[in-house]
Amino acid sequence: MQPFGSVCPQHPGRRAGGLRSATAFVSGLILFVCLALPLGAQVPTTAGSAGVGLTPAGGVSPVRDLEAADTPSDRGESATVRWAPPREDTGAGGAVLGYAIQRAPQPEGPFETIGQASPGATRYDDTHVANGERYFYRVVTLSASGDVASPVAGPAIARAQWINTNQWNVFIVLVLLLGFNLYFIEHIRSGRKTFIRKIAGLEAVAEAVGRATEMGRPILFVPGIQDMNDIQTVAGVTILGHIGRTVAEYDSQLVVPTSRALVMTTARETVKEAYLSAGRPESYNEDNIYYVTDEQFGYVAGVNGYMVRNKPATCFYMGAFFAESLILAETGNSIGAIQVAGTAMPAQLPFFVAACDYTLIGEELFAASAYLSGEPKQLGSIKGQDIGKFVGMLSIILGVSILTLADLTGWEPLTRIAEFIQSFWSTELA
Amino acid sequence: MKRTIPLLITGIVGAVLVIAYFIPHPPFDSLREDFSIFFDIIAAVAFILGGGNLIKMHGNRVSRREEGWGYSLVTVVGFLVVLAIGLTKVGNPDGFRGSSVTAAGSLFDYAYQFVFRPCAATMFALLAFYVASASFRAFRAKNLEATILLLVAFTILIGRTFVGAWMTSWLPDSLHFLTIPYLAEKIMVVLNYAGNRAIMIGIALGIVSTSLKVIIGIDRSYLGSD
Amino acid sequence: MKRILALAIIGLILLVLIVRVAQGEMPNPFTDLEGFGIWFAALLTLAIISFLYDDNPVYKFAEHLFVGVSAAYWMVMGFWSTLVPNLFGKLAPGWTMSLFLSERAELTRDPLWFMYFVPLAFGVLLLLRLTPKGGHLSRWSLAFILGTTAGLRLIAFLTADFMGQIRGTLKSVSGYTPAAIAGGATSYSFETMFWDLIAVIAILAALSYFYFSKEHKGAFGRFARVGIWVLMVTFGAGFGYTVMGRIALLVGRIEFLLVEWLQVL
Amino acid sequence: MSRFYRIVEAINELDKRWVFLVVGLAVVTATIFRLTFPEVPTEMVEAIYEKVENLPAGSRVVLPFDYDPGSEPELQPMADAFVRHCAEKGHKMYFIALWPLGQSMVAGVIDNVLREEYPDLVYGEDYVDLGFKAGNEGVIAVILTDLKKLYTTDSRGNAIDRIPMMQGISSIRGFDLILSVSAGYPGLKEWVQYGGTPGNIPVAGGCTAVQAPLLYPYYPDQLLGLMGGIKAAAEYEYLVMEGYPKFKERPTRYLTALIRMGPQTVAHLSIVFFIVLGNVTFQILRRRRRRMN
Repeated sequence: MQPFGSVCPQHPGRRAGGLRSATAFVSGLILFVCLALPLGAQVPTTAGSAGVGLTPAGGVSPVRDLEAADTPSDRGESATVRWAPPREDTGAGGAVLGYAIQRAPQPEGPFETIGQASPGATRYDDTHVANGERYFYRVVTLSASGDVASPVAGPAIARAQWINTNQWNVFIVLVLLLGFNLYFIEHIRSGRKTFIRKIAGLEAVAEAVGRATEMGRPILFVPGIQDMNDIQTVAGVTILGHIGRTVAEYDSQLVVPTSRALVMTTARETVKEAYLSAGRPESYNEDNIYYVTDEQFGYVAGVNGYMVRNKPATCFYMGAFFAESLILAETGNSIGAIQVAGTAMPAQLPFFVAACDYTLIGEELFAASAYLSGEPKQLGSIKGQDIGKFVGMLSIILGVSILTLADLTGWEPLTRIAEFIQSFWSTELA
Repeated sequence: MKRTIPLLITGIVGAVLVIAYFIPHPPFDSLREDFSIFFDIIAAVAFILGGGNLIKMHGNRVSRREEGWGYSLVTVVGFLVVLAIGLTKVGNPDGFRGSSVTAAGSLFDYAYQFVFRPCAATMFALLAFYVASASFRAFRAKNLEATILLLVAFTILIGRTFVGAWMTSWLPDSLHFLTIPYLAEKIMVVLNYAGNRAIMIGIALGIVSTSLKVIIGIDRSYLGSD
Repeated sequence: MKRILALAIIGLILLVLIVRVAQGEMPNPFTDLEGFGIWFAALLTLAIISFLYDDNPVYKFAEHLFVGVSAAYWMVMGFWSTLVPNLFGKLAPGWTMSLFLSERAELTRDPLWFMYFVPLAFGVLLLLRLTPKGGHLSRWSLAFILGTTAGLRLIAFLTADFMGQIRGTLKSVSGYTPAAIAGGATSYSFETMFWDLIAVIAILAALSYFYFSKEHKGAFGRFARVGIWVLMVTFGAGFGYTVMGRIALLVGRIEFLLVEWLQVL
Repeated sequence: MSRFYRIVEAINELDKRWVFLVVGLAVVTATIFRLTFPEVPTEMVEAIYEKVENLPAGSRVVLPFDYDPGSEPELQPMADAFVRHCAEKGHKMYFIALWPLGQSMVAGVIDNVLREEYPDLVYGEDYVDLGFKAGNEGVIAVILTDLKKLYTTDSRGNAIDRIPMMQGISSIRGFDLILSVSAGYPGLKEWVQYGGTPGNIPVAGGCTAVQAPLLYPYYPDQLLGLMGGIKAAAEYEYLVMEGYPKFKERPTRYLTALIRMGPQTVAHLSIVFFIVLGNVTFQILRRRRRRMN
């Protein structure tokens, strides 16, 4: 490990091509979306003014401004019907009982009912249409005193789109975050210094490994109980690599029971590489990284058994944990081991905090691999995360202030800005 | 060469799955789901590695008569028996091609009901004891942070019983905000929720960075040596 | 002396159990499979609980049996619920149906069925580890898996946790609650305003604790310290709230022993 | 050192096993004597009860059972109460599982509650078990758009097209309620994120006490009600008992959660006792140490 105040010596001779191409890739993406945006839109066809069945019956009116068009930003096979509800629609329990959505291949009919919407609804997605076919729609307002149909709208022709324009905000946030990361990775690689604060749990790693060596006892590493499709496991295994290197240098014994076969395989590759780069490939023993069982509690039973019988001096728990967190940590405590935990499972953090000596909380788990590696390009990503947090905090401060002001003053433009900010951060499909 | 191809695979697969999120057109619309299924398939194939390792490890202990080899024999026999009755669906009411492998009446279900289930549930139940011992040991007012942890845990614990309501019921209505049920609710709904939100935002940023590092190949210790 | 006492107590318990079984008040482990199963499950339950005292041969037996049985259980489940329907069923529906599934399953060929050669290929590459020379090819599978994980999680957490949580925080802290029905009166409450404001400050403080690239000193340091307190409240609350669920699990086991096995309740 | 301090020291460093023994004895005693305490339903629980109660008979309810034997004791009473309430109201129940073992949980409820207590209800007409599919939240996203893509058969191998209550259903869009019982990932949170919110279907449900705080943020906008752990289940049972007095008759069958709250309370109090004890001894010893320095 390297000290952190002075982290950033340039690594000469490393290729910068990967990063450049990544930056190029992101900017290409933006361009692609900007160019393709106008192509995605299809003008909705509004209902003609000369409709059928416009007569109000028994007090309810037909819906207004009926539009039928292809559902935008989807995989096709869906058409969207939108309307403005008549004034009699006062929500559930009012005069309007609901709406029946009717469809026909020609504007003249024959119409058949394909779905219903509840009072207050303004939209219906017909997901039983074929791409390229023409469909005409009308909406019947249902009431106790009789039903009344709207004019016909259409044709709607369903097709699949190439760009999901509903997700433009996600795209912007994605590009921003990736941009921050890539920028700082590049920035720090080029030799600029950055400050990274101490993380107590990581400072303790070398000490904990040293202690085990002195006592002549093994070091236990638990990479969580999830498979490699959980990014926490990926982070855990990466940390294992760094710890493995320290262990190899101290020449102590590292034991890694895993709950998944793929984690076992990946951990073996990682630790083997760590021993190799520490110059001690001969000390690497594949059998110390072994599969127990996929079953959460079977795994815990096995690891607990290992702990009380072999009394490891140091236990690391890095990855995704569920209820077993406290069972492991209490057993570890009872054998007097130094325990360092790290997880991004918010529900398990309280137990690790209570029962372990050090705990990496949430984001610290992901920062750990960069921190332990001491590589400049990895540290850049920590800085990138910080800028992401800064943007998030700024958005919260600005957003909450504007929303509050809009609420207090009731000033229309401010309310609109407030609504825009809310919709910008909202990821629900439109 | 040995490292370039894996790096390319990771980069391409990762980037395509990120971009696929923005493409509703088939086949990209279901690509993210398809790849989740692909992962499950590879993980299922990997069971062969895991199971093989289990048999090898415990089998070696048995054949070398290492200390505790009898227990290893239990593992090997349990594993092989359940594997056999599960793959062949012995005792399944509708036969081999019939209903699901967990159908009631099959030997596999019997092993689940009377071995797997009691063991899993009891292991889980041990937590009741560990929660108590951890509370006793860790919740001590050693410093400010520990005192906050202790007081909050105490309030919530007692607020989960009728005693919480009863202890502060004598307070007048104007001091309602000091009653334990009120405090417990506000701690859970306001502060706990705020803390978890902050943790989740941080985690999301960490995951974005970690994923990016994996995709562009900065983080690659798993690839082993050349 | 202690030993004799312990043996005497165990003997007495056994005697009571035998009498109860003989009188038909408890399931009989020797007459039917169900009775044997309940006895076996009860003994496994006690064996695992005995770990609380210390490691012992009975726990070791239960542990090793559980590991073997559960590993096989998940392997079998992986075969029947993933490999059969999602791999064999996609690549060769007819063959899969005639071999593994009943006629009622009615598998049809997916238009993109050939995509499933991808996981098959990577699965096979993974297994090449078992051969002496194919080790490095298995890294291709790991690379595929890591790429999939990164690509899926990046977007999922960005939308659900980063954007979703920020969106959830964006609320007015004016203390006014909008009218429940159109045209109704808005209501104001100081209490609502107070707690809403506390929530926003708490989130900001906790977020600043996670700031890595700025020294926690001065005003920022004090704010980050408040963040630590918020996290401590979060953890204390999480811990206290969880106890209930854990006790419930223990009660479940005790009820199994008392009701299904001993049949005393 | 005086005798007093020696005792205090011993208590301060008390062996865990004494703690285990006290908690164990407290729970066993309370279980045997079936201690119960009165429950007051909270708003979040009442909202779910009202929703199920006010849906018209024959409404379509998705019941995802995403838990396994590990959390069965905590979640089963809740699941049973949901199913009983839906059956009483005549709702159509669609069981589904995202956890491999969830399927066994569904089978258990069908055998123990529906077949035994409601023999008139017909499989395939009043309730259907769609079974387990791997893919976590991906499954939810898929069945929201095209159910048959994943579910060609139910859990028993019947073709979906031949099940009466699946006629004309191509996705869960338009269903009246998602009533989930979940013990973690994937679970209630995923049903909100990938099912209820995008599909505009009301979501409610129960989870373990651990998960509940993480789900509070979704209430009341995206979750119409939330039940955390056995306490909430007891409150729900209390409401069902008030609405349908026949359930009072066999408390050991119908009111399992209320009965289970007894040991909970006793165990909580014993843990509270240990926390107080630990802090008292800790402060006494700390004072002494300060004095001696």
